Amino acid sequence: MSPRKICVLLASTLSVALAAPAAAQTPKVPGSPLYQKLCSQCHGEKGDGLGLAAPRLLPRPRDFTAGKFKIRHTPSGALPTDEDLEHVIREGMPYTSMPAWKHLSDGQIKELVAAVKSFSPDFANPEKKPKPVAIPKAPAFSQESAKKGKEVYARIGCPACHGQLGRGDGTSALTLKDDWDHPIRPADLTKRWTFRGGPTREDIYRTFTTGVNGTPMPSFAESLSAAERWQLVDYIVSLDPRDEPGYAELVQVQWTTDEIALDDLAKAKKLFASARPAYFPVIGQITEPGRAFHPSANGVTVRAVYSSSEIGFLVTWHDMRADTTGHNAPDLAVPPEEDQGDVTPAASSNKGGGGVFGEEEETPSGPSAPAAPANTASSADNVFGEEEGATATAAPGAEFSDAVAIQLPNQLPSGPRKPYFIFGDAQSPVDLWFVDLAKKVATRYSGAGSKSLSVVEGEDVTAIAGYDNGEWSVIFKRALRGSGGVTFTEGQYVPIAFSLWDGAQRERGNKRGLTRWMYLYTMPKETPSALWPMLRAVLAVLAVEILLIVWVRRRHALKSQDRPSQGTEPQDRKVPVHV
Amino acid sequence: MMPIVWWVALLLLAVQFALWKLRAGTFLWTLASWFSIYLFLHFGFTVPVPQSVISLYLGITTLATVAYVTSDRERLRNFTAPLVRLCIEPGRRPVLYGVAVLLPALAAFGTWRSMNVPLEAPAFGRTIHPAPPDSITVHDKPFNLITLENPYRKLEKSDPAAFARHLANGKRVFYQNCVYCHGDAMRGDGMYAHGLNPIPTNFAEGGTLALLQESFLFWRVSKGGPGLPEEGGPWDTAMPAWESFLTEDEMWDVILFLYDYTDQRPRAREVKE
Amino acid sequence: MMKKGLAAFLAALLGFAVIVGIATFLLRREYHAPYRAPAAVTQETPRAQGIADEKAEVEKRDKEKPYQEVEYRQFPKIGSRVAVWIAAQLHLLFAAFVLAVPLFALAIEFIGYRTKDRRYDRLAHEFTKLLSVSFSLTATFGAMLTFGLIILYPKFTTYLVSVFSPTFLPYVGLFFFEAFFLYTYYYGWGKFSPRVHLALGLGLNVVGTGIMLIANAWLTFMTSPSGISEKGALISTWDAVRNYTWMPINVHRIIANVAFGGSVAAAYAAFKFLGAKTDEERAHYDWMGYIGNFVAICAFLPLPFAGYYLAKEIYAYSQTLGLTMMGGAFSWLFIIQAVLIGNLFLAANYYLWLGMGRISGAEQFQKYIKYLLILVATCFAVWATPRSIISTVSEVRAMGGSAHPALQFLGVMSAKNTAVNILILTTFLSFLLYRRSGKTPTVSWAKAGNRAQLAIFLVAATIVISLGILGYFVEARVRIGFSIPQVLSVLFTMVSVTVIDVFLYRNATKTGEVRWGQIAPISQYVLIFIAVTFTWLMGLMGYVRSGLRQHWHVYGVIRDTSVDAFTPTLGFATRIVSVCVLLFFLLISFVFWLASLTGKKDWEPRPEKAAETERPGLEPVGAAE
Amino acid sequence: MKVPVSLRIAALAVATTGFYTYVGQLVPQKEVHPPAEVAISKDMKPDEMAKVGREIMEGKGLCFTCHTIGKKGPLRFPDLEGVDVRAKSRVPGFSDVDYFAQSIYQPSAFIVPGFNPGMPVINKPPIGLTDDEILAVIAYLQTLGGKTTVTMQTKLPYQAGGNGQAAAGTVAPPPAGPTGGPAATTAAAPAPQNAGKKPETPQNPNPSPPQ
Repeated sequence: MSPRKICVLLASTLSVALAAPAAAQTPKVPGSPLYQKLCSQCHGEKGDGLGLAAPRLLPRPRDFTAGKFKIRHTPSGALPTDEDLEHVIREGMPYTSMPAWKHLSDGQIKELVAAVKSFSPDFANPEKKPKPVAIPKAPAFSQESAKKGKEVYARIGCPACHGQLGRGDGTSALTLKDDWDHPIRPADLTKRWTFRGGPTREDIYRTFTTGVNGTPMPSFAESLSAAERWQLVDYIVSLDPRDEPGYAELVQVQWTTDEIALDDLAKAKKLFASARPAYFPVIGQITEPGRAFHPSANGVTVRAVYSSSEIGFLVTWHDMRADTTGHNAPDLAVPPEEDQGDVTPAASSNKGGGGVFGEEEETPSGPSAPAAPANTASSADNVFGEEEGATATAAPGAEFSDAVAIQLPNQLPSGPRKPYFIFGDAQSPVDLWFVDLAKKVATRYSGAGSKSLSVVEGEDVTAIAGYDNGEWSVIFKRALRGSGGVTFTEGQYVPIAFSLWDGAQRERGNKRGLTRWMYLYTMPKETPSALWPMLRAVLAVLAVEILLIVWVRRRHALKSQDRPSQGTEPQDRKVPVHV
Repeated sequence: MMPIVWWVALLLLAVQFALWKLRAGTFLWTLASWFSIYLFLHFGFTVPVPQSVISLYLGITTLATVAYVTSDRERLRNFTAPLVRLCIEPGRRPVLYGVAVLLPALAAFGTWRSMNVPLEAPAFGRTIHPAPPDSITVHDKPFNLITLENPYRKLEKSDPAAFARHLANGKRVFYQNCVYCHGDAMRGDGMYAHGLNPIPTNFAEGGTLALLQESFLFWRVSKGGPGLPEEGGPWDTAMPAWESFLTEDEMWDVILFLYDYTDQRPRAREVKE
Repeated sequence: MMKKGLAAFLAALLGFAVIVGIATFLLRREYHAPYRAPAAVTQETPRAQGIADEKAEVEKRDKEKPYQEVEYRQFPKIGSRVAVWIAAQLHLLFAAFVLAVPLFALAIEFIGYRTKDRRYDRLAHEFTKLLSVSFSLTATFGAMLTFGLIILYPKFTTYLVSVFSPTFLPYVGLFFFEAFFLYTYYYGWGKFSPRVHLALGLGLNVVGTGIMLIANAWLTFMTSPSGISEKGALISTWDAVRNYTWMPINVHRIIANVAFGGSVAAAYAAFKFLGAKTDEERAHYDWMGYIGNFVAICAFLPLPFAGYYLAKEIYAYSQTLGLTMMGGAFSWLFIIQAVLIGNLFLAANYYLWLGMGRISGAEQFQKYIKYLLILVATCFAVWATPRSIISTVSEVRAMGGSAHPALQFLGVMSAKNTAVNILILTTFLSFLLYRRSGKTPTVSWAKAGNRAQLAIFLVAATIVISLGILGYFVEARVRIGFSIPQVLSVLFTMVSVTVIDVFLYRNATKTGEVRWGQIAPISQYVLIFIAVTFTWLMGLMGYVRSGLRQHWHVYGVIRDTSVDAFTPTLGFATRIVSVCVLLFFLLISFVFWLASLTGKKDWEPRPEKAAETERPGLEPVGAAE
Repeated sequence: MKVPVSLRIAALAVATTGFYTYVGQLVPQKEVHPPAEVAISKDMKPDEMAKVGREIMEGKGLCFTCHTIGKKGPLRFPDLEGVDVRAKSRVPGFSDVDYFAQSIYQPSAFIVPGFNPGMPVINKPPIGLTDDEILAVIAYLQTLGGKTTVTMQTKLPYQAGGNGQAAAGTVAPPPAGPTGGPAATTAAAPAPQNAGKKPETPQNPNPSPPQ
């Protein structure tokens, strides 16, 4: 055990010891000062999930008064154990606004657990005392089991929400609501790192066993045997071996001798098989007006190749539904009221396809007034802001289509200066390759800021796109030297960024998911072999060594011959002093 | 907890002491000193020294070592004696062969490593806290940043109730806007922090807020990433120019809240003589 | 003997071939037509123009070959720039040697004349021996340079001639007198009365300096033209001569020439020492090397200040030019320079320490060497620390910027000035220790004197270091001013300590003797190392002086529109410098060899045996150690 | 196995030069080419002008040898961040365009307080921007803190009215600047910044009449 660990251990035990009496002294009112400081902003001062921030969060913060908790070791519908609550506080819920409170001491977390429990009378009810279910150790993963799991997956109706290939694109995906009538998105089963309860096989098994309270995700403790549940787990694990995202900074553009032809998507995609995929995090555009607090996409995978004359990008991402009606463009205006998450009940909506925060009328106060937190029950269940079913029926006629854009600097930056990451700036514009997936035709925009986008005429960039089971694949192609923009050459770093629009969430214009500036690197056509240089180094060192040893030995031999006859020691030599 | 730097320094001193105690020969001593300097350059700094500078310094060290060893005949003999023995004495053959194999192997490894450097995106430094301009204009109102104070700071003493209202408003502003990047506990770990570079500022550690004046924060909050000077690398920073979302009061309130939540005080203005 | 001569000749030929081979190899690898931006709408780029001109030229020549004024001609294979570069560099190196050696030969002769010590006279003669061949080599390369310029850069040469034609006659006249004085001085050694001979030497120096001043005018005019109208028409030749950088270049060159000449003479002595057959010879050449090196280092110490003067005048002439030099493409050149100068200091100190080996009783000072060395190495490291560090992405990320939080303090002027001053002090201290070896003062105030010296050293070091540290806390304008007290305190230390030392060791008892010749042979290699480094340094600084003009022949007046108008990479420049240096040493060793012939007897047939017996004697004694 | 002295010396010389050459290869290798000419046409829009202006400032104009954008601290030359704001009020009676034009054509006419003179005349060699290029540069400078108002058709008072005699050094400055006419006209000589130091050096064959 390292000294550092010992120190931490000591410190934590000390703080527990010190914190314990402090906790004991706090009056037994619901919550606690620590809860009020750390948690009330989202979960509400009364624990009702209606904190200040709640209207702009998705999924919504938990309402503690209902006693329904997602991640538990107890049967479906039951209360969680203290350990469950502690675990969630400490680890947080990945890819939600619930952070991991790792820096809190054990005592503080215990205090928070007590506070959370104090909001629901159920915890005081001895009849409802949670009885944890045992989660066995996971059996070894096997492909066979995964194959069987696939059958189970189809049989019990998982695809309805999670989609055929588990990408969260089931037919009912967009209509799902939780017990509070808040929209909720089915998990993308190919991205285990986003699982709220954790990415391990035990975690997934636990979710199958206990269900997720308050959501449409049921428990399969009754309907499936333990073996079947493990098969299901294995199937999910087999969908994507990664349990963490492994975000990239750089996409390597692979050299190919083939021609990049875009007549057939499946065929074109094969070209990219050898290219190393780079997975970039996508976040909401929350910097400029038209904010998207919770974009649909949370990641985009990019592969790229270049041939002697062209460069091609394969951009793939998961989308709950292909929205191919309507239109989209990067310069569509987003009304300012959509920026505001604080919503009052909307009277009605005019068009189909409501976004999470879409179409609500703005509070009259605007940005200046301290808007009252949405503390009426009606505001809470109106995040969609329209009558139920609107989203479901909106599918065929959604106003905005899905779209994607690659953003490159207009000129290769010579120093650190890059264009502003949101569509460039006046001094260094960007080159935007945009594809409206309703038309599936690439358009080039020149951007000098999100308010100054203009279409560039010409057909430099071509694209081909397709949607398959929850995944969009778009291939962009351009000549290495285009009529404008960056000229791609071997061994070159170029900043690159991506934007994704989900029409179903009414994303358009600046309301979108985006990446920051990443880099693409055009790999050299050939990687030189290290063998020859290594061999040369070895031979050179060896030669010097041998020469040195031989030299030393010969000198030594000479010396030992000379020694008896003449003194070569310099001290012995008589030298006349020259003055 | 002692930083690694001190451990390294201590270790090197201990080695020197041990060599002195053991009356180590010139060869051993020189070699140990050379490697000590190498280790010190590599590990002796909390922020690692770039390889190019290490090579430069090691080159100078090597030159100096050669000068030291050869500047006296006795010293030179002492230095070379172990090497000569290694080359000559039959008893040391295994060691000699070992060295003879090891050195080319090291050279080959070095060559291989230099040719297999993992690919990295080019990175450029940016100034984290660039100097603010003298004055800015927010919502068409000029502000002199040199003299600017938080207008509500004085309420802390004069009118605690009003101050609390401002704090509450600041809290609302923070949790509706800033929390996505700066995080619930202001540790710079909001739900979108993983997608950003530069990463959002961590206000919870003492190295940021406490070193800044509120006028600096007002500049940063109102003008955001786009308002940074060139050296601050504004092109990557996702910090919005909050003047397009928030009123002046809201910005001051959120600044009050930042200090209050993290239990820090703004840096006092230096009194100019 | 014949055989040996033939072998030496063949070896020289081979050496020449090897260097030409290296040169062509290097140039083939590097030299290429530069990339130019695409042609403009309003105006063609110089390159496009250059290519078009060339093409037109060829076409015309094909047609009828009328006389045509050309702007440029190309030197085959290596290109015009490199051809002129090498010719100019070699010309300058030999000229520097020819100008410098009479300077200190005269001084040494004068010392010999005053002290009546024959040893000095012999030494001065020995130095002069190297002159005559060097002189003709200088003239040869000068002619090559002139023809090169006329043929390769006719338009530019015509312009220079139009400005400087009045200076050519005096130049040629002085050149004639130079030849006159040089040969009478050399051949008249011991034939005239000492006073007449000294007067001849003085004349030689005056004329030589005059030549240099005129030539300097031409080249400084190219960097900082004045005395001309905006369109370049000559207004006043005198103003063109005394342009901004003329005087600083004169000063800088005289000092640098002395340092360079001293180091080459020391290298000659080292060469003779290593080949010496007798102890007397060894003793003599040891001493000669010591004197040559002493001259070199003494001249070297004020050189940085002359450099500051030059840089200041460049800034005064044009800020753009100054910033190009210190900030732009050439900023890294000064890191290379720091490496060279650091090496010079290290080598100079090292030579002094080795020199203690020839003094019995110097052992007491051996223990200080370690600390002196640490000082020198530290200062060297500080000086060579670049301001903007080359680093990879992950290193930048780890540092949180391109500046290292600790090292950034070493990259600035405050640190460098301090390092240089401490370096000079340390070298001086080394010299002082060397001087004291084997002597014990007898004066009554010996202890007090020692303490005073120590105090002066400590005070000076404190001033230098504290001003250096203070420099971080004050404004740039104040900081620049700090270098003056730093330099002054160092100079004061050197003067006052020397004065005290002279009196302190008057009538000192000798506890040990200087045994000339009894120095480790490696020291002689150090002298050669110093000479090579000096030569290389001169080549490098010559490049920056000349390259500073970038794409101008005459800055701001005549644009360089040839294919060579770009500034090559430092790597390329260092390769050319290396080729020049190697060529110079090949030629100078020819000069050394010629000089060694004068002492030899006239050829007469000898029996085989004699040659046999001679061989062991020729084996270098020093090499055995 | 004894190596002759001459060979040893030769080896030492080669090794030493080799070492320095190696050091020379370690530093960043950058070729500096003569500045590229930037295409300029008379019908450029303001934002195009600004873009071209920036390129000129980076390349041919050598502006960033001395000037910076967005740098603080002790500087040799004024920083240009937000310069347009200052340009509007720097010299009474001058618009920002007038001020920029004066700074470029007659840099010594007005020196920003706290700085030393040292800027060369930009429309003369060695930099020698054309009038059109200078317009583009002004267009860019205006974007630093303001909006571009100049067009390619803007006539600056310093331009030599299209007769190609701009280099004569006798251009008329606009209504008297703060330092007056004479100071401004001496600025047209080759080494203007030192006009006072070596008065006889920069000979102006055609001294302009004081305004």
